[in-house]
Amino acid sequence: MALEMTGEYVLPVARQAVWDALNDPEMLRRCIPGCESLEKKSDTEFAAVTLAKVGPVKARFKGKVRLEDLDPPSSYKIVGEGEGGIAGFAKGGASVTLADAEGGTRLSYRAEAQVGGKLAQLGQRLIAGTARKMADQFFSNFAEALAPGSGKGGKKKG
Amino acid sequence: MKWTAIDDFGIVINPMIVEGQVHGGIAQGVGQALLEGAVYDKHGQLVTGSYMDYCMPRADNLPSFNVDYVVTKCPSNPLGIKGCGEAGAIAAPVAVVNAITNAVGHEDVPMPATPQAVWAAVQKSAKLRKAAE
Amino acid sequence: MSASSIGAPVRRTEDRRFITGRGQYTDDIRRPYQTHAYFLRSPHAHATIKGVDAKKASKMPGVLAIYTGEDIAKDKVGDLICGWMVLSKDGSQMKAGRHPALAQGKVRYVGDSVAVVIAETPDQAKDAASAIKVDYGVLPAVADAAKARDPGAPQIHENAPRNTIYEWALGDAAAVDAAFKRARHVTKLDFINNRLIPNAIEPRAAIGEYDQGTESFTLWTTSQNPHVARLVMSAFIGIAPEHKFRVIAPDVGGGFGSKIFIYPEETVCIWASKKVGRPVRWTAERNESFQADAHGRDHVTHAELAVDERGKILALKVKTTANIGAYMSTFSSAVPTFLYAPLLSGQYEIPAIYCEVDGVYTNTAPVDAYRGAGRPEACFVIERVVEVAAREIRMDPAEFRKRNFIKSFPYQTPVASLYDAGDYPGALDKALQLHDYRNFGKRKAESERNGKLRGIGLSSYIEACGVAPSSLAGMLGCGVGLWESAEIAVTPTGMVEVLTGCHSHGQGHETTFAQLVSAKLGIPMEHINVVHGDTDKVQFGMGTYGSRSGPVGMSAIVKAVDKVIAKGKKVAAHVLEAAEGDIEFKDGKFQVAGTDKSAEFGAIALQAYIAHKFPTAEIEPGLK
Amino acid sequence: MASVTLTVNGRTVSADVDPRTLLVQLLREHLHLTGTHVGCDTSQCGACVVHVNGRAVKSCTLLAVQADGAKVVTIEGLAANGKLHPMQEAFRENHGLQCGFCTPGMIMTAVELVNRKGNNLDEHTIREELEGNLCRCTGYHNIVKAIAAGAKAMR
Amino acid sequence: MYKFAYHKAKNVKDAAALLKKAGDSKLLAGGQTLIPTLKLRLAGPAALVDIGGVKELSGIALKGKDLVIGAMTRHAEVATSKVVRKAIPALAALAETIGDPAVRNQGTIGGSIANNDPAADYPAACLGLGATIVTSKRKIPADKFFKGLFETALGDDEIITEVHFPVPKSAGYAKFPNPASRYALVGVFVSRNGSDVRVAVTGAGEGGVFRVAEMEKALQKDFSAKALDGIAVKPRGLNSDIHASAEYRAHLVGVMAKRAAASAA
Repeated sequence: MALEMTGEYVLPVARQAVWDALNDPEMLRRCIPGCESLEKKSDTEFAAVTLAKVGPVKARFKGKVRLEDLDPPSSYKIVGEGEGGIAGFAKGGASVTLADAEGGTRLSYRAEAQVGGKLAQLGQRLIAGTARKMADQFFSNFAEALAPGSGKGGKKKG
Repeated sequence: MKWTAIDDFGIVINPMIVEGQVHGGIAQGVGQALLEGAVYDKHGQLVTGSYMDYCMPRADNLPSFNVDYVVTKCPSNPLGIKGCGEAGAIAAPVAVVNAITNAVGHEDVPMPATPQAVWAAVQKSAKLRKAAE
Repeated sequence: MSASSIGAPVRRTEDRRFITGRGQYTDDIRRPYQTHAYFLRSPHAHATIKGVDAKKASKMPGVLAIYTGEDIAKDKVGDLICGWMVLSKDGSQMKAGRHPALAQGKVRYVGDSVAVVIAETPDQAKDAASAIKVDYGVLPAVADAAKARDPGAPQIHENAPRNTIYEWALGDAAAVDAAFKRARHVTKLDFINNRLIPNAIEPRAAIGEYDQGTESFTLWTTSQNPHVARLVMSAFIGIAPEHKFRVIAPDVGGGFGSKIFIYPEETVCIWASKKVGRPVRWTAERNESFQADAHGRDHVTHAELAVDERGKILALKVKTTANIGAYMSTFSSAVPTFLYAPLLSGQYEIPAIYCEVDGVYTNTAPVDAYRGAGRPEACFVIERVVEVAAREIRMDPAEFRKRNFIKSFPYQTPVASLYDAGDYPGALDKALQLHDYRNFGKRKAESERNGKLRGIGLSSYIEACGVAPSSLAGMLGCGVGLWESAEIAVTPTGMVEVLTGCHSHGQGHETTFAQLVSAKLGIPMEHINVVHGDTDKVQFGMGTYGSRSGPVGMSAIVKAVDKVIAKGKKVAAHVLEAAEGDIEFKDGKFQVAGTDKSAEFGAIALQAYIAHKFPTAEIEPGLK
Repeated sequence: MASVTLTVNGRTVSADVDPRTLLVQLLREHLHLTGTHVGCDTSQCGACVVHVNGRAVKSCTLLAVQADGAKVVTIEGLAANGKLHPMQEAFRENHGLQCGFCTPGMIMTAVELVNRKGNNLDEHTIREELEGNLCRCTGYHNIVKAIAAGAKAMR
Repeated sequence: MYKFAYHKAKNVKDAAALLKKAGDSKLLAGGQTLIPTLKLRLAGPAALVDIGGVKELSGIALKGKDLVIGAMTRHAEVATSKVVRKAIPALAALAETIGDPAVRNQGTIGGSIANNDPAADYPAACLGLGATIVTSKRKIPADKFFKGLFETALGDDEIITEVHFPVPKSAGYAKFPNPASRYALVGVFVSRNGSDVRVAVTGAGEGGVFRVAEMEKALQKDFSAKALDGIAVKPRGLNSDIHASAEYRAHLVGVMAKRAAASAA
């Protein structure tokens, strides 16, 4: 199952500050939905454990989060992948772009997610919604943490 | 749905059993035409890994079938019989697709012709009709 | 009790055990000290295996052993094979990649087995499997047959460049081209024959058992052809010597082709039973069936039909790409070639046909025979293109078919098949009449008044069923015999055992075969027992698939019955003190022609065993 | 371990089971009643249907401990005193089975259907009520006939 | 299944206490969704608390203007109950379309609502009738109960005890089932209770069940299928999967809404 999602937020914060937050491990840990631990391995690589809960399904994913294609303070790609044991695996990535906007910064993202193994075979009707929800959650958590109140104003597209 | 099948199995030993074979084959053929399809995504993940997504024909998907025979003896075996196990599954899918394309008035209908596929085909017929007017 | 007759709707004798829950399917069998296998399957469609860490798993409760592809290789277990060689247009052999029972170095589809855990209970095996860590190097994958040969597509097997197994063709390309030039009308169509999963309601299962005392193996398995399974596993995979290897296919809950093949799981069960020294059993969960049973169909096809000004078909041209999956399953090469192209003439006189088929690897489950196997795909091609052609030239599709039907037999098609008999217009007319085809227009109009669309579709089919041994089959690369065996063993009390190499998994052979023997021998069906599915009981056989049990299996039975009658006549001649030539067999009695001297079938059977009344130098005792 | 006591086909049985044991596993593995089959893992195929306190349920989607104290009837318990149940007879008479694997679940579903909806069942009702039972062999044609006949015979 | 501890609750209080004590635990009602999930090892709670034996949670009764259904009431009981059939026939009809007969014999209304599957039927009825979900702790209006995909307002040790459905003047439900799973590809529940007109859609929305204001407005003026002519929901925000695109679902919402209204009117 492979899916693509896009969205954008306008944050009343300067571009550099948004960029710094995007690179802050503690910030990432707080924003990644279900993230139980995020351990820094290098400036751009982290070991992560996340607990994914979708209705009756509950699976713990152990894996990595990587930051790629860094172009400060304009864009990067955040990529995560994890193995969920018998449940299968999940991968997700989002290309994040920052641009100056009136009164702050426009954050736009293009995210994609892919699941494999049992989750893909059995969770067909749950995956699209879940992936979208996770992407939304990450960015709205991020916006909310950076500027309370701005997390609800995001625009999401398919 | 009205279904008629005429088969030539040569000499039939037990018609009850042979008709049962035909029924089962037709059901699998209708399944292929309307319901069943294994789907892999672009990464090679099977996304139809259970009966939640792979649609098996159920009793309420199917009609009863009219089954009858013509008989020509098979000259190449001592009993004059022909095989019957796969018959229903062979002729059925294409009969269904021919019927749907006949109904919608154009040939662009994929298998399986799921509700969504038929809906799309009906939309297309409407467009074609409009263009023709 | 009286004899049954051919053509009677006799109720099934096997039903009693099924309707009372007394069937014996593979998973119903329990063996002393049995263990349970669970297969750890790849969640990736294409990946290298960089390492398998089973240390933690192997110490978990109940775990007896964990094996990987390395262990299979170490024990020199042979690869699974494809039993039908297909040659490409250029004469080169098909490019079959290796197919080990447990993946070695690389996984090629989601569901490819990486390791097997053998434990005391199924739950323990599964618990341990979830603790095995596999380090995968994920590779790009291709699932779509139409894209498998793209320049950028990942290479799945090293020895099959561009994922191409073969580029095969049948027919006369030049004749077809010439005919298309003469055509008044050409119909062109593109379509996909969708991929199906057979889904017998009984999942596949196997129990392997090794007897250390006799150094012999027994495999209970959900097979449509136990003898072929034994042959392939001993001759090619090399797990057990054929004469010390018993394969039993007990009650089998549907097959539809998917249980013909020799799969990795039963191979591993029988191999591992010797290694752990205890019976090893495995039953698929439905989710595993979806992943790892051989799938069916999956063709991408372009077809063109040339028609002349009188509505006569001139030629057919077909180009198909067939998805073979990640490995070549037992019959996989033959399904989209020999079982497909020779049927493309359908019921029609088509002077020229040319068909090209490319078989390609993809990162999907192996694709093999599923009910019809190639023939539904062929029927789909010809019947779609004929239907559309009729609509395009504005001729009634039934009329168009009739105009092109083959009417005299034997008929040689341009695609190898020779048709021996048929009445195509008769069948179609009967169908049209029963269906009230004439008034379809009225029904359609009425539906339209109700805001609904109504359509009618026809299809006429021809099936090559019961493919039999022939020099053609040999020339075409078939690696197994296609005949069938039957043995009729009469006991001293006149009871009859029918041993057949066919296998019943829902077809009702126990009834039909007994009915046939009853009619031929004039004895009640209750006196007949049909035995199948056990290599220790039946000398040899090819099993049941391809609509073969009737034409091939029952033909063998008839020949065996004739032998019993012939021998019975010899015995009866001595018993009734008449010349052998004067003995007639009728209604279950041996009778001296023109007299009232006769003996019942059972009485002659007894005399055959007592053997006092005839010279044993000339006639062997017993009745077979 | 958890202990369960239930009545199966009129006989009281007790067992100590791991709580994760399904009713169908209790029947098949502990009691060797292998007539109840498992054909899927998502509760759709119906090969495992048995009666629990008179209601048809999927024994692969019920823990054995959930059935503690219940009256369970399986396909093996349907025939009384060696005489086939009318629904069993009807399946045989109407060729309502081929490979036989789905048959026990079909029959158990059919018997409960008649208990709920009576002896006169039309084709539409029967087909709708078979939503939870898959058969791959028969195309359902003869199963529907068998159930209609069996329903009448159960009167 | 992974190993778990099993607890049988005696009553609601006991169940809540067990849930709290067990930590990583799950409430087991009918189990028709939970058990397959456990079997496939897509979840592995440390404990299950079985409320199958809690008698006080079962039952159907008319109380004042409300139809009250206990959380452990099976779908089959709702489908066949004379009380339901008289008070809210659309609800009985809806219950009869859930799963299959064997699933209906075991599955419960409370389990279905607590799970809030985006394609389940009951959430449409709750939202479409303006039901109140009563829990071991409080009363929650349906409008505030369903929080998106599989999410509800329920706390960790909070247990649904009853659902109160106001008896409407008329109501209807129409469902287009997913051909494979038979869950709702799209299901629409409409009701009219005085001036309160509701249209609730299940199966279609990314975030689960939702109401359609525009349709409600049109039906307020004229409670008939015809009133919905020309009203279309937008594909944006609707589910898209191998069975149906968002566009097709949007189309189905219109068709099912009309059918539901026609059956209600």
